[in-house]
Amino acid sequence: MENESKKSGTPLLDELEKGKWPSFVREIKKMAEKNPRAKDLLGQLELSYVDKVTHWKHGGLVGVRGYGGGVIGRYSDSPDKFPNVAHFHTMRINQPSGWFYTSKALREVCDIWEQHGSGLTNMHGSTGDMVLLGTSTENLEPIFNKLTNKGWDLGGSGSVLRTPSCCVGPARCEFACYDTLALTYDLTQEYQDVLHRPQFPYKWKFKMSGCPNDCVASVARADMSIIGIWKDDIQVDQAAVREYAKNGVDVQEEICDLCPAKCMSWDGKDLKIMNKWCNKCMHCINAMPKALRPGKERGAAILIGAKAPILQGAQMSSVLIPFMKMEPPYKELKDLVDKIWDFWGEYGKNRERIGELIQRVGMGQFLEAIEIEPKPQMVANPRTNPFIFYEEYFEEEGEEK
Amino acid sequence: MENESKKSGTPLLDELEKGKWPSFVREIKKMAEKNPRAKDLLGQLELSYVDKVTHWKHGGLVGVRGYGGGVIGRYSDSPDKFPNVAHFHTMRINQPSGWFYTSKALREVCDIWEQHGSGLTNMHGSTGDMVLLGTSTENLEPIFNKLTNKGWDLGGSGSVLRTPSCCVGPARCEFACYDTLALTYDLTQEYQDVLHRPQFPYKWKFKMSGCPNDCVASVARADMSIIGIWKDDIQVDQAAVREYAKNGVDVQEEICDLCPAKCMSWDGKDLKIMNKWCNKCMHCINAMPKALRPGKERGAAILIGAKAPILQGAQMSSVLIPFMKMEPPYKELKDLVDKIWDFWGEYGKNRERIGELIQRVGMGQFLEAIEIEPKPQMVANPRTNPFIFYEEYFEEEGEEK
Amino acid sequence: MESVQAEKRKTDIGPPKYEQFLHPVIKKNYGTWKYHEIVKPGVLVHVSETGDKIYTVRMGSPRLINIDTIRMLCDLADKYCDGYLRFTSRHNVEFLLKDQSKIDPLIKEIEANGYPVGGTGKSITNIVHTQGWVHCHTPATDASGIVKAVMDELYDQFTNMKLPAKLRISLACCLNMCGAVHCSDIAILGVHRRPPKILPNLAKLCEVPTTVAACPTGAIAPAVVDGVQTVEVNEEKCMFCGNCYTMCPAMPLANALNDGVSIWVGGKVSNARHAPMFSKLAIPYIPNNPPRWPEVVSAVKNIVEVYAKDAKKYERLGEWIERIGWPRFFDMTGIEFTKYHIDDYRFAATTFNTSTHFTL
Amino acid sequence: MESVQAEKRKTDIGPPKYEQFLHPVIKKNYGTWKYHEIVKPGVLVHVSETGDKIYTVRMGSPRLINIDTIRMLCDLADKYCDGYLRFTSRHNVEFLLKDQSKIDPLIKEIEANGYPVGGTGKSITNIVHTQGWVHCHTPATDASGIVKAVMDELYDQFTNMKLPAKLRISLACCLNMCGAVHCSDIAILGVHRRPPKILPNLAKLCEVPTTVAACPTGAIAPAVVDGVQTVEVNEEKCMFCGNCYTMCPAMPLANALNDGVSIWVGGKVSNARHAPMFSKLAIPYIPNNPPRWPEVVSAVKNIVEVYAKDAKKYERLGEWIERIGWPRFFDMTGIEFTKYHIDDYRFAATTFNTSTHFTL
Ligand code: SRM
Ligand code: SRM
Ligand code: SRM
Ligand code: SRM
Ligand code: SF4
Ligand code: SF4
Ligand code: SF4
Ligand code: SF4
Ligand code: SF4
Ligand code: SF4
Ligand code: SF4
Ligand code: SF4
Repeated sequence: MENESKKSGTPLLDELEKGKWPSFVREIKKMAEKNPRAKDLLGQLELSYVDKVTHWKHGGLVGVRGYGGGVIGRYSDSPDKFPNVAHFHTMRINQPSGWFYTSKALREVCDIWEQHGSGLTNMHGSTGDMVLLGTSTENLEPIFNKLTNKGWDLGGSGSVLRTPSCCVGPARCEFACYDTLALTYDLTQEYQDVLHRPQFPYKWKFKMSGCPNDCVASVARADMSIIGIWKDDIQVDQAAVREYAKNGVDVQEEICDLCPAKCMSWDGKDLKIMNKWCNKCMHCINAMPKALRPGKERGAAILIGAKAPILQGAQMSSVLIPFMKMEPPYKELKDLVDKIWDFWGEYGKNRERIGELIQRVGMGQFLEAIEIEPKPQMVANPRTNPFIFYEEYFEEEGEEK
Repeated sequence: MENESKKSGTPLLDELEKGKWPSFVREIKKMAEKNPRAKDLLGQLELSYVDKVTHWKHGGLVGVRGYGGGVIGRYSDSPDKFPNVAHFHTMRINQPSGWFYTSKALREVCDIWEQHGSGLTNMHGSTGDMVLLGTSTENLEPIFNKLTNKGWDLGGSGSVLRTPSCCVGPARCEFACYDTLALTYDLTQEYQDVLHRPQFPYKWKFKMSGCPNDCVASVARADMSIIGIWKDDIQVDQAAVREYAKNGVDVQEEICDLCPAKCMSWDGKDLKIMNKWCNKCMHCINAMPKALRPGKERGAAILIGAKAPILQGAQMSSVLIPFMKMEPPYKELKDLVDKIWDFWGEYGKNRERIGELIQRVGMGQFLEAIEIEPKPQMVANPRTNPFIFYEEYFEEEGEEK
Repeated sequence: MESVQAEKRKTDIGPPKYEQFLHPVIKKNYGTWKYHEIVKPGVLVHVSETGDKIYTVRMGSPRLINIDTIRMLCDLADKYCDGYLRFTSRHNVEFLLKDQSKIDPLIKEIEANGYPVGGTGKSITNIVHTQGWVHCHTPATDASGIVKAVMDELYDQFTNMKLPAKLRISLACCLNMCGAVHCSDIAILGVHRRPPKILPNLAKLCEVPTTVAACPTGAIAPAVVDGVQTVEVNEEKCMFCGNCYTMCPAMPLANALNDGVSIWVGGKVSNARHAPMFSKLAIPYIPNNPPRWPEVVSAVKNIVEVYAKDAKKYERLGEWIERIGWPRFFDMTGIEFTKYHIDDYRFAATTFNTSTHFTL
Repeated sequence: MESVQAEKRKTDIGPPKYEQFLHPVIKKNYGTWKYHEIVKPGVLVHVSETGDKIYTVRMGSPRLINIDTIRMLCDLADKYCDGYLRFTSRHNVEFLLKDQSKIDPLIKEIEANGYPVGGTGKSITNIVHTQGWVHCHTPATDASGIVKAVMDELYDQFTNMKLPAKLRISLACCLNMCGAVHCSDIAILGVHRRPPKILPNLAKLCEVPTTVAACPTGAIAPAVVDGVQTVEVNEEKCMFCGNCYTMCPAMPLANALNDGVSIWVGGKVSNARHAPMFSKLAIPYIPNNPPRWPEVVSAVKNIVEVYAKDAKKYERLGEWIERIGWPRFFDMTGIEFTKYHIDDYRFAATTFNTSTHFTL
């Protein structure tokens, strides 16, 4: 059987070794030289390239003991041809905040994966996990035990809290308005139980970005997007602005004219900002990081409800809390999260994301249920249709109803 | 019975005789001095002001022989108190294009209405008709006969073509890109049958504006909005621009900066327009009518589907034909209208406006049915969701299905 | 008898052809107008390629006018305009003069009769409105009464041109929105706030299935009460649109205590600068307070004043709000933002703020 | 036995705390960074209030990497970075150096190993993508293969910074959109185009009611065929979303002849200048043509080139299109506009052009 894939060769995939961009085929091939799972993956993938369809069968529930997530079960539809990928389950390993590693820690993971898996990984999955790509059922438990002994744990899959992730934040970015790494770590620890054991109607994703540049694309991909912002005035170093101008930045055209709030003016000497109009887009700060910085009163905006298109069309998160201080122990945030999860748990249908539930019951109802005041920051514009579910009314005296 | 309303007085309505704006109460009161219908209307209206509800009963089908529209039946819910408005039907008289009149023609209508009705009118209804406000059933036929003898006809009501209307256009406006009055007259005459006899799923409104200023609000109120535009370059008289500048117009700030296409520049001498980017918003022309004029190659954009909010929320019309020459005998336009009406007649549900039908079946399907090419001008943006009803596909050879 | 009558009876003749109603100067210069100027509030001059000029004097009208008033207009037209006049798409009257010297005497006579001249340029022109208690069966408020009260207050905005841009107010007395208020700078909209009553004789007056189908939210279900066919309304699902009453007279919504008015802002129709926009909810509910609806009047006035003070030249109300943002609109006007402002109908998701673009 | 194991077995420990993985310079200057500069493509310097500096060298990665490659990265980290490294949110590798002089040697070694340095500033960085035929059960196309072919072609855009602004490409291999491509400058999305097949053993594998309920368009109905419980699909109503297959393995959609790729443009995530935007349909369908999908590659390249030539500085692809308008986008790229481009889903009406703002 092993011969099967050896004989076949991979003429189509070989084409993808050409070209300058590093080749995933080469990555698999190199592993295939010593790892039979990688070899059969290569063979099956070549077959997909010939047939133009996947050769993985539908799903399959597997996992480690006591956990309901973290492993994606996967079975080949051609186990006869490719016995070493008959099972080929993925393990999602919860990455450290900000994807920071030491070589030592990474090597430990590699060693475990060399012994028990395909030797192939995704660094990282698009949720943020370190993805160990392909092993068989009986290896799951040993891998898990070895990983936990080195300090690693599984990430999420299924109807759980998915592995939270964050931008590099204060670790290496001057724009961070709160500590994204600390918050991510804190929430991940706090909610270990719901991360590992399905207790939700569907998946829930947290993503933390330190500023409105949103370098983890939280607004597009997280049920709750926590995006750093500031409240007070942008900090301006006028001398540094002039320096940029001297070095060729056309402050009027490249900065003022592109400000979406049109709240800046430049007289060739001073850059004036009408901060009460600024809508925190970051553009001016991005363009002149030496001269401008976010204000000093910092925190985060909390947006809710992003998800992929199935079933209602994709959604971005929308503003729920325009500004919240973001400091340990994050009590205000956690109270909010708990309230939302309670509501979701009670009213959410099976496989209904929070963003869909909010649409179904109405944002107004949702806010009332979680006891949040409606604010104009929540909307791009107030409603245009007159179909208002008025709840207050005057009682008619002595009128029969 | 007549005494009833006389005695009661109208203390509430009297309050609306105060103030500087001309008073509709005074209009009714003056008529009430000699017209018993007007008198009882006043009485019943006062009662509504006391009770804070209408005192008109629900609907009622009345009309003139052979017509299915043009009269709105109306009955008092308190005929005992107000016998002269027991019936109080409205007649909609099709106004002339652009609401132009001679005193002679108006007086003839007044005389007929004095004899047979309340003596009260709306000049005009919000669809555009001359509205004769209130008469009884037995007067309908005599009024109709007298009006037609003077050259007038009824307008629309119910599931018919509603009375088309248009802006003042070339009669008194330099911006008109086609002859709105002529087209309105032509379509009204062409479609007399469907205007008077319900043959549609619901109402259909045409409104013609001579340019994108849209002075009949067609984009908000017409199932088909015909809005004049031009194709070539805006005509510029540079000397006249300079004249405006000299007289205090800040051409940069008030014109160039407000151009939504940002396609204008002003060097203090010449106003340059990158016409290929101009999106025909009219702003620059509006602001400096002595200096700028629409181009010479003129016609109209045809937009479709506006309506009031019941049931799906209000809609504005959207682009169907970005540019069509608009010249008698308007064959291209009429062919289009006929095709759309055929489609609507076949697929429209009862009380479904064309805009709702298009949403239900999809714009793409609709275009295909009426044989119109899709154009990017039709959309604010292409779809964002991936739920595409692909119709073309490759046949599988020898595969059973 | 039928055939005799049929001979005499004219049908389907359509309206009189407009050409016969055009002032000779207009007829001559039809389609050749070159430019216009606003001579002063309410007075326009249009100049033709031929050099000819036509002057227009615009008179404010309550729209509901009697035949004697029309005859008065005719007298003025005869005296000053060779017998020609027109009405506008917002129900004002326009007198067309070839002779400039007649403008002021005409205005004097119009004003003496109690009517204003204005509505041109950067002003508030006539309020497009509907029937209300004067003639309709479904209103949640009166139309003409509110219009009169509001225009009394905004009178000066009609007769001068001191606003940043045109400001168009419309009123509709129920959600059918005959005034097409959905694209107005300021819209006044009558609203019901209680579900329909169900009259005992329903099944006699209405088809039950049609009535059930009429409800956009599926709030109506067939029912049998005391052995009689009828319907029942799930009050939780009702948003008071009134479509059931339109279809079935046995389901009236009018409710003296709870009907009232909502205020909407920021719509526009023209393509000038910004594409057309829908009006958006500003104030969900103000009780009916006839005869002069003082709360409605002051709400409208407040919005106009805040706008007039803060907007830039040419900026329509909606353009102004777009620039300053909704948080500041609510802030500056002092209007309360409530959960009713947040859309929960079909397109709700498209109105949420999916950015950090806001002011605090 | 159970209890013995339970003692040894650790659970719910969560990930290692990030602090232990931070380079000492980063740890010391955590939260005190003052500004950054892009030294050259792929190289950043961040300067702290303390005066300390940390250099970053960003290396392009195919994301699917083997453990030997990871060990190679570790070796480089040991040699140049005191053993510290990180990955980015777009799956690139970042080496963190305190010593400026080590930058060039590091880059040399990275490149010698066959990996590029770049992806910073106004460039095209790594393509976020998904599993495709490598590991998933529902793909309509492969992921890594297309990414490789496209990045080969756009390689120079990764290694230099000559675009008007950042340009982010993403790929997802089915409508589940794990790559969250819906807000990308350019998105490549695998699409099915034939309704699901119904395998004979359906009722054994799936609950019929759940399967029926899974379809967003109501295309699935319960059925009995040859006396056996199953479902049937109304092909007219199917838009190939694949949700039925997610719920029921007996309804596969994969179809070698008809699966393929669609291209979407103009999305963005950041709030810089313009609020976040969804990507919009540019090309409805390109057949799967492995191993190198040349039609997809040239379609993407064409869009990038037209954009690069015409957009202004700082203008993201979507901002550029918003300025020039969709008619000119289709014109300039030569892409055909079809009825598929016109939305016909839930919010369709909100995407129609309700103005005369367009170019001809
Ligand atoms: C591995 C990964 C793609 C990758 O190559 O990076 C992935 C892979 C799968 N996703 Fe995903 N998703 C992955 C990130 C995402 C993201 C992006 C994100 O999290 O930032 C999204 C879009 C955001 C969102 O959550 O909406 C995403 C939206 C989906 C959906 C649609 C969910 C929805 O509500 O619409 C499904 C379908 C489902 O849940 O049934 C799905 C389902 C799947 C399944 C489990 C297939 C299925 O139908 O059950 C895929 C397993 C593939 C495999 O065999 O390994 N995946 N999935 C990503 C997780 C790696 C990690 O843990 O780091
Ligand atoms: C008289 C007038 C209001 C006015 O005071 O000016 C009017 C009055 C009525 N309209 Fe209207 N509509 C009038 C212009 C409009 C407009 C504006 C327009 O045509 O430009 C609209 C919004 C545009 C549109 O068509 O969508 C309008 C949208 C409606 C609707 C909602 C239709 C829809 O599709 O949503 C209804 C309800 C219906 O048709 O059942 C309606 C129904 C009615 C009825 C017939 C009441 C009913 O439920 O049957 C009203 C009769 C009042 C009465 O007793 O006289 N009226 N109606 C207007 C016609 C006068 C004329 O012929 O010139
Ligand atoms: C007479 C009338 C047309 C008719 O056939 O009756 C008319 C006549 C003119 N309009 Fe209008 N418009 C008339 C209703 C409208 C409407 C419809 C409406 O309000 O329901 C609109 C759309 C309003 C909206 O956007 O909501 C309208 C939007 C304009 C605009 C665009 C203004 C803007 O900045 O948005 C202009 C351009 C301008 O004024 O500079 C314009 C310009 C003009 C000009 C200057 C055109 C010309 O060159 O003659 C006319 C004199 C305007 C003035 O009053 O200052 N007209 N105009 C209507 C007068 C209504 C009234 O009694 O007050
Ligand atoms: C390393 C990384 C964060 C991380 O935790 O991994 C990161 C790091 C930085 N980002 Fe980012 N961004 C990173 C992903 C993103 C993403 C997410 C994505 O693409 O999926 C976005 C949103 C993209 C979008 O809008 O679609 C993003 C939008 C920005 C922007 C806004 C650019 C714009 O004009 O729209 C800036 C500001 C700028 O570059 O001027 C920014 C600025 C920066 C700065 C300059 C912040 C700083 O002061 O250190 C960092 C270097 C940027 C550079 O590469 O030139 N970063 N940045 C991510 C690198 C990804 C990569 O490997 O290429
Ligand atoms: S989101 Fe802001 S704080 Fe975080 S890495 Fe990007 S620019 Fe820095
Ligand atoms: S952050 Fe954006 S909105 Fe605020 S001043 Fe700078 S450019 Fe303007
Ligand atoms: S729509 Fe245009 S052509 Fe018609 S009256 Fe208004 S400005 Fe003139
Ligand atoms: S008509 Fe409007 S878009 Fe065109 S040049 Fe003038 S201001 Fe610009
Ligand atoms: S808006 Fe409603 S109440 Fe007013 S006239 Fe129209 S249908 Fe009647
Ligand atoms: S008022 Fe509207 S929502 Fe309420 S029951 Fe009637 S039709 Fe339904
Ligand atoms: S996008 Fe679809 S096919 Fe690709 S990994 Fe995600 S679920 Fe699988
Ligand atoms: S692919 Fe989607 S639309 Fe088609 S039957 Fe399945 S669930 Fe329904």
